[in-house]
Amino acid sequence: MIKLVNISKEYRNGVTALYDINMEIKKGEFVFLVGSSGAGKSTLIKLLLKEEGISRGKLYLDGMDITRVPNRRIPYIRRKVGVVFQDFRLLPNKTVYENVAFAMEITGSSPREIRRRVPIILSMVNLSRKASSFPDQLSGGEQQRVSIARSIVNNPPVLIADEPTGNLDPDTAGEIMKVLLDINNRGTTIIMATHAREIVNSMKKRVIALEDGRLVRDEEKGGYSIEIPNI
Amino acid sequence: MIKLVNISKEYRNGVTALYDINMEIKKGEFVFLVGSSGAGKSTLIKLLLKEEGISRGKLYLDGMDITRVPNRRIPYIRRKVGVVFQDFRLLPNKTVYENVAFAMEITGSSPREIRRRVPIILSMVNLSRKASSFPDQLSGGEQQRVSIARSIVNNPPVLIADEPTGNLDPDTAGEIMKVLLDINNRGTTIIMATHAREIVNSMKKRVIALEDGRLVRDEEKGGYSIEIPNI
Amino acid sequence: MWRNRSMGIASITSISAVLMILGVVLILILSINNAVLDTKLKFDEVEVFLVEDLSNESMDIIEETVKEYPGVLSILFRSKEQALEIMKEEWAEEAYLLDGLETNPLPDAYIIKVNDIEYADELVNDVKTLDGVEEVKYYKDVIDKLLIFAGYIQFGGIMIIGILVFISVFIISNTIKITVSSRRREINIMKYVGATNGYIRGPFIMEGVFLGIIGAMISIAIVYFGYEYFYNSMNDKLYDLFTFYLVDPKLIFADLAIMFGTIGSGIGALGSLVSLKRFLNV
Amino acid sequence: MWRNRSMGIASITSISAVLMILGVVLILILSINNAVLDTKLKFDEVEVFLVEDLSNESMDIIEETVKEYPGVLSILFRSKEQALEIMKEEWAEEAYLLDGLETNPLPDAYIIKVNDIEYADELVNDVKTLDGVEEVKYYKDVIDKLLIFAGYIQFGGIMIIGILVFISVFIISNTIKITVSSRRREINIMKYVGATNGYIRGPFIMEGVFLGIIGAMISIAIVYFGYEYFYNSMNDKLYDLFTFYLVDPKLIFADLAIMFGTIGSGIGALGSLVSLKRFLNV
Ligand SMILES: Nc1ncnc2c1ncn2[C@@H]1O[C@H](COP(=O)(O)OP(=O)(O)OP(=O)(O)O)[C@@H](O)[C@H]1O
Ligand SMILES: Nc1ncnc2c1ncn2[C@@H]1O[C@H](COP(=O)(O)OP(=O)(O)OP(=O)(O)O)[C@@H](O)[C@H]1O
Ligand SMILES: [Mg+2]
Ligand SMILES: [Mg+2]
Repeated sequence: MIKLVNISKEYRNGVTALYDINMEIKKGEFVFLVGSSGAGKSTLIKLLLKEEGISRGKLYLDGMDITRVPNRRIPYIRRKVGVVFQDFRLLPNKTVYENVAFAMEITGSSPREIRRRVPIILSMVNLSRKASSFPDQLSGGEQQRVSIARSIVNNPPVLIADEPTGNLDPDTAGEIMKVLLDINNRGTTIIMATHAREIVNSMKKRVIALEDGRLVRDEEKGGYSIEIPNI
Repeated sequence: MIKLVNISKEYRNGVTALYDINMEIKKGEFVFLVGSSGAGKSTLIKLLLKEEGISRGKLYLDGMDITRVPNRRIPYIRRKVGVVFQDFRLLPNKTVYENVAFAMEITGSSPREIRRRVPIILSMVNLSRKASSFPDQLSGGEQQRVSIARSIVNNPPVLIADEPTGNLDPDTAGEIMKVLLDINNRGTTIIMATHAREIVNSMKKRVIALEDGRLVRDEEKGGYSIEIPNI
Repeated sequence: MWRNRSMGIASITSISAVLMILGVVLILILSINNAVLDTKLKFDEVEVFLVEDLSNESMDIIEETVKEYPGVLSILFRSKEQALEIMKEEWAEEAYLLDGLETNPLPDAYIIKVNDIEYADELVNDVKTLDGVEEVKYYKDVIDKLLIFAGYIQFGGIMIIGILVFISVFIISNTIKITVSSRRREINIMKYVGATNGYIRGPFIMEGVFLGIIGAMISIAIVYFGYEYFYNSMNDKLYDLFTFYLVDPKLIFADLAIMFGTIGSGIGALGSLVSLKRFLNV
Repeated sequence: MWRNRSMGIASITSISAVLMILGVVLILILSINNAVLDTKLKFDEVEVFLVEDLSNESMDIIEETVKEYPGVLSILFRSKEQALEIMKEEWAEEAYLLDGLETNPLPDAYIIKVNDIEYADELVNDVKTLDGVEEVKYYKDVIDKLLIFAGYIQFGGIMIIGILVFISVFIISNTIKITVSSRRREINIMKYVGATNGYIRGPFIMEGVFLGIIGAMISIAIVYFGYEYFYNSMNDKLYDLFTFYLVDPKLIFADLAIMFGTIGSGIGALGSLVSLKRFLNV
């Protein structure tokens, strides 16, 4: 599904955030991306989303080389990759409902389809009560759940989440993880950057660890840290 | 230091975020504010900062009634209360160094004092290398640490932190907690809203729990959840 | 909500302001044009004064010569008696002065009507050399001066319009740029969710055109009714001298409407497009 | 960085544009004022025509009566012969007509110079009734028409200036409002860190004044040099008729500079203040 070959990323101000990353993520996998603050997790995600250019190396999505693509093709790539941002990125002038519906509108879904699906998704993330609130009337965790709802509403083949549980209490976080696992079971490939040690350790999924921009660990059924979790 | 008497908060759109809250926090205390997403933690913090008006009840800071104060006095109240925001709130046009220095400038610190103190604070939060970066050139965790540096640079008598470790890996979070403990030991009162179960459980500090806008637990040396942590 | 409304008002105001000034300058130029055209028509004759008691032959020669010229509309003989009558009429109040004349000191003359006085030079030069012609008079100098003067004013007006349009496009594209820039985050988010450029651009261009048309409508209303009021009040007071040349508001309304509408919506659309460009490369 | 620069340019442009138009309208009004003033001065006399062979007594009475009026500067006798001489001079080319006169048909007259022709009505009415006065002529009508006409133009000009200033203040305060609104977050953050309103306001007002002054400087330069060029080129061509009344650019430069500077920086400061107000209540 996703393949990175010798990818490096140097920002314009000279900071090298990623060195020579190689990885391959198969269809339907669930991958945790871990690493300390500033390790390069968000940068890696930005490369997958074509938000930042790739300095060196090759990037493949679904067998296609998307290392460099013309601007006008980027929207179509992004539609294949749902994303939950670390800073939510909700449209401030739209309600919760509209923020989610909007993601369906741009892909040309019918109004009927939208009216049917959006409430289902909102109840999955436990936000039915807040459907007509605006983002600045929501708590941090509620905004994050809107972001999650928006990212999965189009059933994208790949879902990337940057610390989707960062602002959530353990219970809500657990529910969100159930949602993610659920759509993963239905075939969606998931990449999740996280600091939530407990979640990583309990899920026993593939773990890729970055450290100062380098890939230092890639483990099936891994844990948050290097020491093997006690059985 | 801080006293809340029968405080309620109803937002303009009719959502009641806090019901009848009573608490007293003494000088030098370290208090965790816990509760699920949307419980009212951020709302409580906004009231303490005079960011939102108080619907009912009385609020005292340092013996003074600050339930209602004229606008022009608010800045002086805020200088007594350092704050780390859930969404960082850094000035995008200023570098890391300038963002921190700025908080000293407005309180009238001398340039010499500023030049001396800012680097010390930045090294405390492990950001010396990023002093001349702009906020959008930082990772989420790095931005959060800038926010923390700014909040403590003026040595405020009270420090309020809204999920200061939400975007941090456990190691960095541990360091931040050490910093907070350190300034708490020097006499600063600290109120920290958090979802980090491990941190709350390991610190054995006072825990105040909110649930749907009500204060449901106020425990010395408490844990994140109600069950007593195994000794 | 508030932000957009305020910026919308700003855009509309700048567009209206510019179009209003454009309208005023336009009316001014049109009126001056009118005046120049009319003056040119009035001064469309060449007077050929004849020596006293000219022979019929010489008169025939003159007539023939003149008639050959292209651009000559008619040639008329005016006897000295007719000339005196006309003078008396023109002098009105002071005609009593002419009553005291012993003899009629005025000469016989030919009055030649021409197409365009500007091209009468050759005719005049030729006729001057003919036998029996005492003097040839035409108002070339006056006309020339007038034309140059009108040219200056028109040039000035067009310069002002040019500068204004430039400034206004700049202001408006800036206003829209600011609107867009304040929605930068919004646009970014749309792009990250997978919206195409066209999808994002659409509403902005619609908005630009919409603002432009509203601005145009406001300015048309103000310019038209303001000018109509001015025009009527001038006519009431009968300042014929000046108002005679003012263009009739009714005649220019349609032109104004089309022109303002086009310019307004054009500026709006263009402004949106230009200002969106830099934000779409995300 | 880019955002601020662009908005700064927008503000400066609007301020300059407004001041430029203000300058042009001002110069126009000043020039028209000049022309009116000058015309009024030229038409500052009342002609009192006398019956033929008036007695010295009657003439004395007339002189005495006239001299008593306030506003009368001088009274001069003009004999019929002098009148004819003057007429001949004035007629120049057509003076030959007068040579044919048998007798001098012109009347003797008194020429009364007055302070202000507008207040000569009473004088004229009184003098008319005096013995030996055949007719009194003055150019009240002409002047009245001229004044009313000039009044219209001035009124129009002032209206345009008023509308423009209003529009410009609106545009500018909007531009600054947008600047401020785009810095809303920044202002909020400052407030949350404990900055006082004064601390936050300072730089914005400084910026407003700064933008205003730059705008003023640009518009002064353009208006002044543009007008000077126009003025000189008009003078070169010797369109005395018109350019005679144009105000000298050198005379108005200082006034323009002071006026533009004040208005520009005032608008800037006011715009900042007004637009900041709503954001400071956090
Ligand atoms: N736009 C940018 N320009 C320059 N440097 C940047 C930029 N964005 C990130 N960086 C730097 O690149 C490095 C990696 O950042 P990244 O955001 O990928 O970290 P992260 O692993 O997501 O950290 P966190 O867990 O704190 O979110 C950091 O040193 C950061 O300062
Ligand atoms: N400005 C607002 N207007 C209306 N309702 C609001 C506003 N801000 C918050 N709320 C509502 O008030 C309730 C409490 O929100 P608050 O932000 O205090 O929660 P929280 O405990 O901080 O949650 P989280 O852990 O997710 O940050 C929520 O239901 C939220 O939707
Ligand atoms: Mg990150
Ligand atoms: Mg919160």
